Amino acid sequence: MTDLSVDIKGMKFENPVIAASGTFGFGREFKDYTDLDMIGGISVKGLTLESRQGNKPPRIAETPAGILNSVGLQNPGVKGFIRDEIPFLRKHKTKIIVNIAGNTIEDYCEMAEILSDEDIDGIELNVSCPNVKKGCAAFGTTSEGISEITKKVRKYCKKPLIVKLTPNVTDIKEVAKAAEEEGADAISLINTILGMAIDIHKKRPVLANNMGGMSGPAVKPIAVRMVYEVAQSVNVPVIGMGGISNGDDAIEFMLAGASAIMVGTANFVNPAACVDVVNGIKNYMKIHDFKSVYDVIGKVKLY
Amino acid sequence: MTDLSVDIKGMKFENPVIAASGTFGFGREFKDYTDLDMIGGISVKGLTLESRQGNKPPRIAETPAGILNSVGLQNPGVKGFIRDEIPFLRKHKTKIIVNIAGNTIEDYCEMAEILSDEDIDGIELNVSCPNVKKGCAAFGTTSEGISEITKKVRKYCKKPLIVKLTPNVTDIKEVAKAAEEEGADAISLINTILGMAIDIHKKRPVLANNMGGMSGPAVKPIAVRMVYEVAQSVNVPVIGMGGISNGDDAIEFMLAGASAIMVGTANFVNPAACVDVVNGIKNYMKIHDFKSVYDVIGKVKLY
Amino acid sequence: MSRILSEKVESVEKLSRSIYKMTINSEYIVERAYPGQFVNIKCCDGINALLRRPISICNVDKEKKCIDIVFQVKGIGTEYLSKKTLGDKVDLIGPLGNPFTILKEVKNVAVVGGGIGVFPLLYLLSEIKAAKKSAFLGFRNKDFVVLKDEFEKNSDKLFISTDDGSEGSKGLITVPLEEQLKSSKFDIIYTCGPTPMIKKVVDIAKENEIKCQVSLEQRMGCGIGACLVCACKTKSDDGWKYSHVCKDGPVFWSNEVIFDD
Amino acid sequence: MSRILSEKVESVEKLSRSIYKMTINSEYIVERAYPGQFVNIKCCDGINALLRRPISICNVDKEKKCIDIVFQVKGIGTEYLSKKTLGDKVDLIGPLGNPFTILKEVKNVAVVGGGIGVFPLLYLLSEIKAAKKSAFLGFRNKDFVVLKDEFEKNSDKLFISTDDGSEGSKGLITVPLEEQLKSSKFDIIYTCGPTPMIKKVVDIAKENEIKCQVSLEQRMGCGIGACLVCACKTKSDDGWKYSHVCKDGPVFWSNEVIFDD
Ligand SMILES: Cc1cc2nc3c(=O)[nH]c(=O)nc-3n(C[C@H](O)[C@H](O)[C@H](O)COP(=O)(O)OP(=O)(O)OC[C@H]3O[C@@H](n4cnc5c(N)ncnc54)[C@H](O)[C@@H]3O)c2cc1C
Ligand SMILES: Cc1cc2nc3c(=O)[nH]c(=O)nc-3n(C[C@H](O)[C@H](O)[C@H](O)COP(=O)(O)OP(=O)(O)OC[C@H]3O[C@@H](n4cnc5c(N)ncnc54)[C@H](O)[C@@H]3O)c2cc1C
Ligand SMILES: Cc1cc2nc3c(=O)[nH]c(=O)nc-3n(C[C@H](O)[C@H](O)[C@H](O)COP(=O)(O)O)c2cc1C
Ligand SMILES: Cc1cc2nc3c(=O)[nH]c(=O)nc-3n(C[C@H](O)[C@H](O)[C@H](O)COP(=O)(O)O)c2cc1C
Ligand code: FES
Ligand code: FES
Repeated sequence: MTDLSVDIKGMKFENPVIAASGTFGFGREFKDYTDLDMIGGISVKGLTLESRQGNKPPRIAETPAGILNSVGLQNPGVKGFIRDEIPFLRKHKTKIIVNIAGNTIEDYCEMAEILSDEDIDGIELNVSCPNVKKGCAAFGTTSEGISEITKKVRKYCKKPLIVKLTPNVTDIKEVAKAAEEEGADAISLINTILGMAIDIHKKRPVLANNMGGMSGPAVKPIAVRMVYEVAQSVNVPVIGMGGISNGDDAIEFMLAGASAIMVGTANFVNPAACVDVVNGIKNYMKIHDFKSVYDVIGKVKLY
Repeated sequence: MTDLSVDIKGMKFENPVIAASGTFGFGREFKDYTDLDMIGGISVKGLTLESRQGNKPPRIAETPAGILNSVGLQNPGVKGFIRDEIPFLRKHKTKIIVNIAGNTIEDYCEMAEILSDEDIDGIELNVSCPNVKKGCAAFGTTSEGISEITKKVRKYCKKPLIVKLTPNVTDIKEVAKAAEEEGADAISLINTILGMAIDIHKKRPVLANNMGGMSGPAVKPIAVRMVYEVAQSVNVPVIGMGGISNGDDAIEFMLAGASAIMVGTANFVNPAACVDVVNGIKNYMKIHDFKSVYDVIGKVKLY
Repeated sequence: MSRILSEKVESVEKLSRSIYKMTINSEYIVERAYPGQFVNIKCCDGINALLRRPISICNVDKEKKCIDIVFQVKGIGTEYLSKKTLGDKVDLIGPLGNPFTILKEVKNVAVVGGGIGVFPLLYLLSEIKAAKKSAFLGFRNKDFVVLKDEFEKNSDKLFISTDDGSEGSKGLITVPLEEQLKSSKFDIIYTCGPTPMIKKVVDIAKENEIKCQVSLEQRMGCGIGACLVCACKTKSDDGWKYSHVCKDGPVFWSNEVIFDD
Repeated sequence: MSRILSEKVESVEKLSRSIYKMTINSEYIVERAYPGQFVNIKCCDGINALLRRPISICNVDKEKKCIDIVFQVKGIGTEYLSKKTLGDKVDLIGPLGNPFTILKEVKNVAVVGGGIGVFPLLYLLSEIKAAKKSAFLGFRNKDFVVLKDEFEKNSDKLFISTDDGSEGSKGLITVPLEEQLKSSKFDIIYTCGPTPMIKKVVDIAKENEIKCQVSLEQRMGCGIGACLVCACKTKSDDGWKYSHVCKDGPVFWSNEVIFDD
């Protein structure tokens, strides 16, 4: 029997596959295409204290093996989420991770406090969204920023706290260490990489927001490198993502040191991607006769 | 008549297409596949003071829409280059840009001094190679590092001086401004992005060097964004690169603010890529009835 | 249970220089489709043309269990799609989105389409049985006029215009629409095409107090309401909000939409 | 002048579960090829399988102006290649690299191949006219044994081994080689295949004072000597240097190569 379960600071995932925030809605959009009970966890669309409409369209551009998005955190607000989405999600075996973003540190603290009383499994701090003008990404690009926000939110957060890092930094290791020191229970990475696409005939950016966050297969080597670097630098579990489309991709991240992985953009191409990744991992483990995912996590041997 | 010529601090390129360092050897490897006279310039394989053997193989991994390389600056040394390669290159109309890298700032200065007396057109400072242990990339990741090296090399360099930036930084604008302030005649970017690929069956990195530099179509949106940011921040000409495979890609960089562009990885897939890019640019200019490349450079209109 | 379909291509026909009709065998879609809905197609395997492309359902053959899609080659995705041939499989999901509302009580119906926006209107016309149907179709020029026979068969009156007058009347398709409105009355107008045309049609409908449904386009990620990229402005209690073309649309009542983005 | 070729596929034949033979019409290559050279193929258009794949020339038909390549499906590139059919075009460059040296004066020649390394040896054998030829071919198992008839036709003695003994002798192919060396003498050995096999053959050749050429493999970028990724260690005046498989090889004299990387 292959055991895919993984424990991340008390969050007991049946398997290490989590749908990435912003790419899986609140789960219900995918229920006709895949079995939500078979997905380890779902990180819901990034929430803010009040509901938000997000940025002007177009909000997506296709790039070689990737996409740029500039949704800008359109969401129903934390209270709308609690009212309308938790009941549906809770009917499934999947773990609920709530991704939150704010304009100010106080926003984050308030959301963490509110959500700590709800029936959810973990909170993911999005300090790395490149698509909103104020706050968010600004916190994520310096160790000081990360330290401050993690420290303050930690006080209000009674759930496992995941800090999600932006790749748009010179040294991801420093930022990860800062989060760990101030009490993060886990580190997730990477969020999107800031990018731009230009419509050469209109001579204007493709996105109405001019720039957007890049994700998809194209970013995978950068993400694997950063996951490896972070896993080498911190002791808390790492949740890896960036371009995972199948089981082999997931294994690559796990070998690099990820205890769990998230599947994002791939859900758009293949709405059954998460479960396909679960099966792919299972398959790899069978071929190599690994009994537990811990036989894979961090097991890459460098030259 | 469409005029493709572009002047970068006295370097008069017949067209804005330059072969990127490390991807075009010393030109001669491509002479059977394409017309070297039709390429605006060639930035030769990165040179060091003494010849180098580079890193262990495998030195390349294919990734989604990109590659990782870890050549590690295998090269015949600056003197070998002067003796064996300049005579061949000079027979062609293309401009010669000499890409140099060193372990110490003194290395760079010495090379710049030696090359200033040679029949070449410009010097490109590679302060951003991710594949060598000592020096190089270390200079490129901080404004202070860039300031110091640019300032010192400037004293010895009598040729137009291009400083080539690494994308592995939080704020590319700051680094670019530092180079400009200390006398760079032009800024080129981006060099490769640090990445990693793992062979999941061997449980080892694909590259013997463990990590490598990512290039190719995958990086294009990141490169376009950075070129735009830098072009907005400095007054010296910007030379853009990262994933350019055809004329449309080149135009995207030029609209973003690049006065010239470099073609790298695409040369491996299509050894006639540089000339194809020249023709693609020409074609675009005809369709839009632009007379000069200056009708394109920096002409993106943001929302 | 999977709704990710792998269906057989029955034929691919080149209708004009850049427009293709593809017939796809899909019992699943045939049994569920309504006019105005679309499918989301993976045009090439692997990472080439990574995202699915949304294409409207243009016709449904219930007997042969086939749907037709008609598309214009614009970029890499549609280019790949045009190269499929008989026997190839296409990976698609659908039918997606909200269909047109076919009202039972109406007597006179107009459809107004521009460019690639005409295709979903053919399926709509074929499903409207009880009313008198007028079709107004605008194209860039003669080369882009396709499916004329089918539109003739499925409408009582057909008006065609081209920008350059190379076929039908010259100029905007809203000209013959306004012309007709002088003598006839429509109970409802359905429209799909370029935004300027849609805006004009909506204005005309409003002036003439005619019900109107519009089918909108927006760049999409998922096609199923999850990624929120396909935003379009619609009215809400507190002024406006961003609805989503793939899930709340592509068909909206014209008075729901705000056209100022 | 372009040497980037777009050539017609004449046939694709499945030789075993994972091995395919493709015949490509290419006057250009036929006129220039020598045994041991390879072509560098773009297996899929666009960004899928971005880099070209190096594949050895396995046979040349001068009359039909065709070359054969034989390849095993390993990953995405060879997978795409295997799906090409008659009439498709393949985008390739070549012939590339340094060929085997065919010595005029020799009487007894041995080729030793393992796995996909056997394919270039077939072309080599077919070009050696004057000498007596022994072929030693090692495979994983029965399923991987291909082109046996052709090798039989082009050699005087054929030895086959498989890891599991499911065809020919069981074990390493160097065992029958050493066996033969007890009774016969070879003037030159050509070898291509997995590195451990090559090393062993080189050792045997050295012990027996036989000239030996090896054909090496390495991951490639450009295939034409520009990117310097395909490094392999060779002897030099100051000890060693990195030569490049695509340009200085793939064929080297065994005493040039250092096998310690
Ligand atoms: C609901 C809906 C129904 C449609 N029905 C049809 C139809 O029946 N026939 C038809 O020819 N076209 C239709 N389109 C437009 C069609 O989706 C685009 O022409 C197509 O996606 C272009 O893809 P490409 O790869 O050829 O172009 P590229 O420019 O290479 O595409 C790049 C990206 O932009 C997106 N994109 C580009 N143009 C559009 C567009 N106009 N609308 C939405 N996304 C776009 C693509 O989906 C892709 O993600 C429809 C669009 C929508 C939203
Ligand atoms: C000079 C030379 C001649 C060759 N001749 C043959 C032949 O005649 N028949 C045959 O079946 N194979 C041959 N090979 C090996 C063949 O190139 C690889 O099997 C093939 O590139 C695998 O590509 P893929 O996309 O299927 O695998 P993937 O693993 O998806 O390839 C990923 C990347 O790694 C490279 N790569 C993977 N394996 C190898 C390898 N063994 N050698 C070099 N690069 C590799 C690929 O080219 C690609 O860039 C030869 C290799 C070389 C260097
Ligand atoms: C359309 C879209 C919306 C996203 N929204 C969020 C978000 O709200 N919060 C967040 O932390 N990350 C968000 N992300 C980032 C993803 O969760 C993930 O970090 C990133 O896409 C990389 O993974 P991938 O390559 O698998 O997509 C979003 C990504 C996309 C594509
Ligand atoms: C194999 C290889 C070798 C390279 N060597 C050098 C080098 O010696 N000096 C340098 O400045 N850049 C080097 N580069 C970086 C390229 O010049 C270029 O900055 C990068 O590849 C991005 O462009 P591309 O996506 O078009 O390849 C190298 C790139 C590759 C792929
Ligand atoms: S395309 Fe994803 S919500 Fe509409
Ligand atoms: S593959 Fe580029 S030098 Fe050999």
